[in-house]
Amino acid sequence: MSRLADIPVRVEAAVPGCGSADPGGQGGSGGLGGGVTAILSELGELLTRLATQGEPAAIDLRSLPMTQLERERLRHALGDGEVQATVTAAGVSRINETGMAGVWWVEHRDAHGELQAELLEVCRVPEFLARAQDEIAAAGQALSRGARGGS
Amino acid sequence: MDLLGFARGPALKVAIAVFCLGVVWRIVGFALLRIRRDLSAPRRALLKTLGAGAWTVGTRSWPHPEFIGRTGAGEALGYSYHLGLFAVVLLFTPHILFLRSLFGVSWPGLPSSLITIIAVLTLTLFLAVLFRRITNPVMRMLSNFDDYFSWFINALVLVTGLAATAHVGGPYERLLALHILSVDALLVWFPFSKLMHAFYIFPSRAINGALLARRGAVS
Amino acid sequence: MSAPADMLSAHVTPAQERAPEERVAGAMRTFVQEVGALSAFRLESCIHCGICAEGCHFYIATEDPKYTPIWKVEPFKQAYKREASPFAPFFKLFGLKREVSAEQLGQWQHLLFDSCNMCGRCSLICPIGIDVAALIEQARHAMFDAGLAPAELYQKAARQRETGQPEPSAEPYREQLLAIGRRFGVEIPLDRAEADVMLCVPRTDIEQYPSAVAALARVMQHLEASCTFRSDALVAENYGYYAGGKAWQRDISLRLIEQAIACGAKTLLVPECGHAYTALRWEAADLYGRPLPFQVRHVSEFLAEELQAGRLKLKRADTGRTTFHDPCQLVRKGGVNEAPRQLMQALGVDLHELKNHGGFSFCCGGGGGVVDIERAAPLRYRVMENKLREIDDTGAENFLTSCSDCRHTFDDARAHFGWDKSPRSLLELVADNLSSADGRS
Amino acid sequence: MTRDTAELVGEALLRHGVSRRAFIKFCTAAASALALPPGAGLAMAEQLRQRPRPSVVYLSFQECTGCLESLTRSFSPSIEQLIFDVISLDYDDTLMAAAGEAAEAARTKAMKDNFGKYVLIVDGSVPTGAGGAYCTAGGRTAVDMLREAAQGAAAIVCVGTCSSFGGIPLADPNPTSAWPVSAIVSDRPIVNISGCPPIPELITATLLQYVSTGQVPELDSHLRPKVFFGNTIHDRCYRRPFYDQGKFARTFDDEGARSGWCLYELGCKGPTTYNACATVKWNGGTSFPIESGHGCLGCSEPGFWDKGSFYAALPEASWGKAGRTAPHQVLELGAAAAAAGAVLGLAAAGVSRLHQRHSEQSGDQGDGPQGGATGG
Repeated sequence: MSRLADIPVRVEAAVPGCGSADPGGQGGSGGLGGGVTAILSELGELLTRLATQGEPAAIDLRSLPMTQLERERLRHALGDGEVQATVTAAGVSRINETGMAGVWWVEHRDAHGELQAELLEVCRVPEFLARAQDEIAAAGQALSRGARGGS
Repeated sequence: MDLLGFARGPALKVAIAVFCLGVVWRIVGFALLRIRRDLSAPRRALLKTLGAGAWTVGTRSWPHPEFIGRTGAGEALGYSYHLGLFAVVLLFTPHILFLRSLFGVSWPGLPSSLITIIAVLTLTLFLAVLFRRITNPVMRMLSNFDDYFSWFINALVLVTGLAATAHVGGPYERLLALHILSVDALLVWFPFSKLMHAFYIFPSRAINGALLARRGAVS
Repeated sequence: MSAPADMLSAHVTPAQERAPEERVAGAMRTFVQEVGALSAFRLESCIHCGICAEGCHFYIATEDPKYTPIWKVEPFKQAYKREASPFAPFFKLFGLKREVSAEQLGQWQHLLFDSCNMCGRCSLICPIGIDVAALIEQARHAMFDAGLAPAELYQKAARQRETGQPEPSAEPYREQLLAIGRRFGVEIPLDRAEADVMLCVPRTDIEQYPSAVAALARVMQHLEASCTFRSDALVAENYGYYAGGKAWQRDISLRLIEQAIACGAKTLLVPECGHAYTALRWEAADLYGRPLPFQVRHVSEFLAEELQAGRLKLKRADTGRTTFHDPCQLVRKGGVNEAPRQLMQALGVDLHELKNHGGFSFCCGGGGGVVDIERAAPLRYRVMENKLREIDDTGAENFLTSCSDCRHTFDDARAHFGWDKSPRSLLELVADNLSSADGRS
Repeated sequence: MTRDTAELVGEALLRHGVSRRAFIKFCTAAASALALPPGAGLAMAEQLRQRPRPSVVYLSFQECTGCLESLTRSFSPSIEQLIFDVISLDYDDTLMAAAGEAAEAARTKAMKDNFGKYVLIVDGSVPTGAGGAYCTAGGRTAVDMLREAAQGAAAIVCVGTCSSFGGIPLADPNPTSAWPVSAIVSDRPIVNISGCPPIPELITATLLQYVSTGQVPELDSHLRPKVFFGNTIHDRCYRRPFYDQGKFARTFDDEGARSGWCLYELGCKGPTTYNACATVKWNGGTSFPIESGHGCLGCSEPGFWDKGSFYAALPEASWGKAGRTAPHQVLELGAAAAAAGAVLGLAAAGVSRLHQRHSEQSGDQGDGPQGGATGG
């Protein structure tokens, strides 16, 4: 066995809707795959709560192992929204609004481009985009110092 | 050593030793009592007699048509939980691995989920059997500690086994340890109890069948 | 030939003369003494499933759990576990099995004698294959040695052992037998020095069914068989067997054995009496201590053999729709199943079998000496109802049997219930229908 | 730095130019690894920024440095961020630049300055044999150093199976009389992050959570954070459905193995092993042993070296010493017991027969032949 690729490993789908054996992803409910349908219905509930009580929430996608196919189904179901933000802070983060108002697809990567966290945030605007009080204060002081120095 | 190690190590050894010792002790202890030669002239030749004895081992497994109406249901209940037990004990993969490690032989098993269903059914039958023993006046009168304790210890093995498979009631290794400990207890209890009928039933039928056949009577 | 007479006498005293502890000790000693590997195996194997109850007509009729066959030996199971089982030291040391009490044994007298016909049906239903009836027989031995055999059986056995007659009679049986011959015009072969076949009769026949005695003589005459009765051993029954007195049973059997040997018989012919067959055919050799030097045949077997050999020729008998009661000791416990049916076929009997027939037949209710125990009568009648119903259900006008104890029991029931049927003896039917092609009869 | 002037995490972050967003991201990743509710990352970030940076002392005893290797390979949060921003790693003889007396001095100073406040991380088991001589540093034994360091520690985090449960050094015959930390220190909160090595994310996430809340997480009976050690590998294994269907690989290269079937029969210890391998996985969530075709060894469990072969299926009887196969031993044991049983049985039957003969001779039952056709 000279190369890794020569090892004939095949993974058989044991769970319905999890793996290539179920290309349509019809059986998306139940099993380790989490299930797109379940995520969508949970999002629906969270949006209702946000609309009525103003309470933000999030779903951690890393805790719900999904196949590539399921991920695509989910993305397709949510669609694209108006905002696509890219934040560069200790690596790149992408905050994309989805077609469902109030649902944000948030992806954090580290400096090496490795995915660190992936969430579906349910909020008006992701808190992540806002700046901290002390940072703003520090910036204010810096500007003031600059203005004084410039005059 | 943890509980699991104890259960399947020293405790298992002791249990197997007690089991072998007790079973042989008990069988030798009564089989070597005197046997008088039957001096009456037999009606059937020896070979026919022995053949009829062997035949009775099978035929006595089910009541004669004359008796079915009164005993068929009870016997069916009895046999069905025995079959369930055998299926669970002999066809569950972890059990096969356990037996393989002890005896070096193995055979294919059934899907674990199917075994779980059988085990639950068997447990239900166990409860039915206990209910019957308590409510049937004849059985209640005949029953002694042996009957109830043998039931209990078998049920315990079933319940701990199910709990271990379902991971209910504690960490798996503790449940597994309890399961194996209950089996150890069963092995120790076995030779001193009615469970010995596992060894007795076939020879007993054969002897009865042969003695009746010797006289030319139906068995 | 046999053990000396003084060694044969068992010093059994009646119940009332013995202290309770002595009684228990005697019973347990006898039972434990007698337990060999086979009985031990039977006692070891029981799983308390209670199925034997469903085979016993005492339980079926009353639904009273105490009539469960294996329960009838419970004190002895207890004694075995304590005294002779492989783990006896444990049982004793930890007091796991209590000692049997005199009171307990007293209660068990009813179970072992009044409510057991020793019919052996339980031994056929047991899924483990335990011969429960064999255990009950051993338990009866123990009860006898405890002085707990029912008085009727005990007294009859004692008298039979002493005098050869279970009960006194106005005239000795020998005279009665000869009188029957005169009455029915048939020669009674008696006390011939040499004979191929030795005959005996049920005392029930002498007293109640003399026609059966005559029938036996007539059939033997027809067959031109070399045969004889012996004055010293006329009675076929063995009350020692019923009462559980093993030594007495042996003494009583020995009378017949000695006489059969004395006349050089090749065959000891057991008349229509079920338990006599068990006692002589299956148990006598063991009590005698060696194989018997002659064969033992029930009269129906003997006649069936003669029929096969072409020596017995029969006319067709018109008995109408007929059924047959299989005596337990002959059929279930003795294997004499085919012979009576061969005879009935030769007689052209229109046989309609009972629902439970052959090896599965219910006992008439009188077996095991029960018919002789007066206080057992109410229970016996209760139990018999099922049997009578089975006979009625065949729609038969007539029914036959080949045991005079059964016959007596049925006739007793006829009187009690005002039943419309009376059993006929198969032997008598044969005797009445001997083919006269050769000019005889 | 002293207690009074301890720098806040937020200040340190600003000083190093780590923005709030970067820190939220870091905490979100940690919360995700800890399986905390999704909103907890943000809350943790805000809390942490207001807390002083804790001093951390890292002691290594009988160990192989595998645990530290594992820790430095933590992907999220990474060790660099952790060391510089959240904690103040004041002593680690492997990582620190200082050596010799300077290093020991740094330790003493950190322990003195932060007495009662620092976090003590221990890696490796503690030998007690030969007066502790099997493991010394700067002339002091491991037991000594541990006892001293434990006195001022707010909490002790045991990294790896050796410090948690004794690990390899404690395995039979345990020549150095090695013990886990919990056997030596009992008056300080202890958190065990077991594993050989432990999953790096578990170490960093546990530290982060401790720092942000000041409280040890909820622990199981082996003092491991329940959030990571609450389930068995088997519970969360993607091959579990094959177990339920009864589809098992029987060798490492049979059709079952190629098809990715359950490795139970090949000795996988997943059902008795509590760890997060099946969910957090290794190398930044790339894979874990079962995923690459090998059964779980059970490395995060106490005594795992002494639990028989890695390749013996779980329910197999454990019959100790190698060299004699179990069937052979069963045969021997069974035969010996059966022989003893036969002797006892013989004796029992003999006694019963003697008893019977005796009572026959003395009893009132007539002598001579006994036992009817149905008797005996």
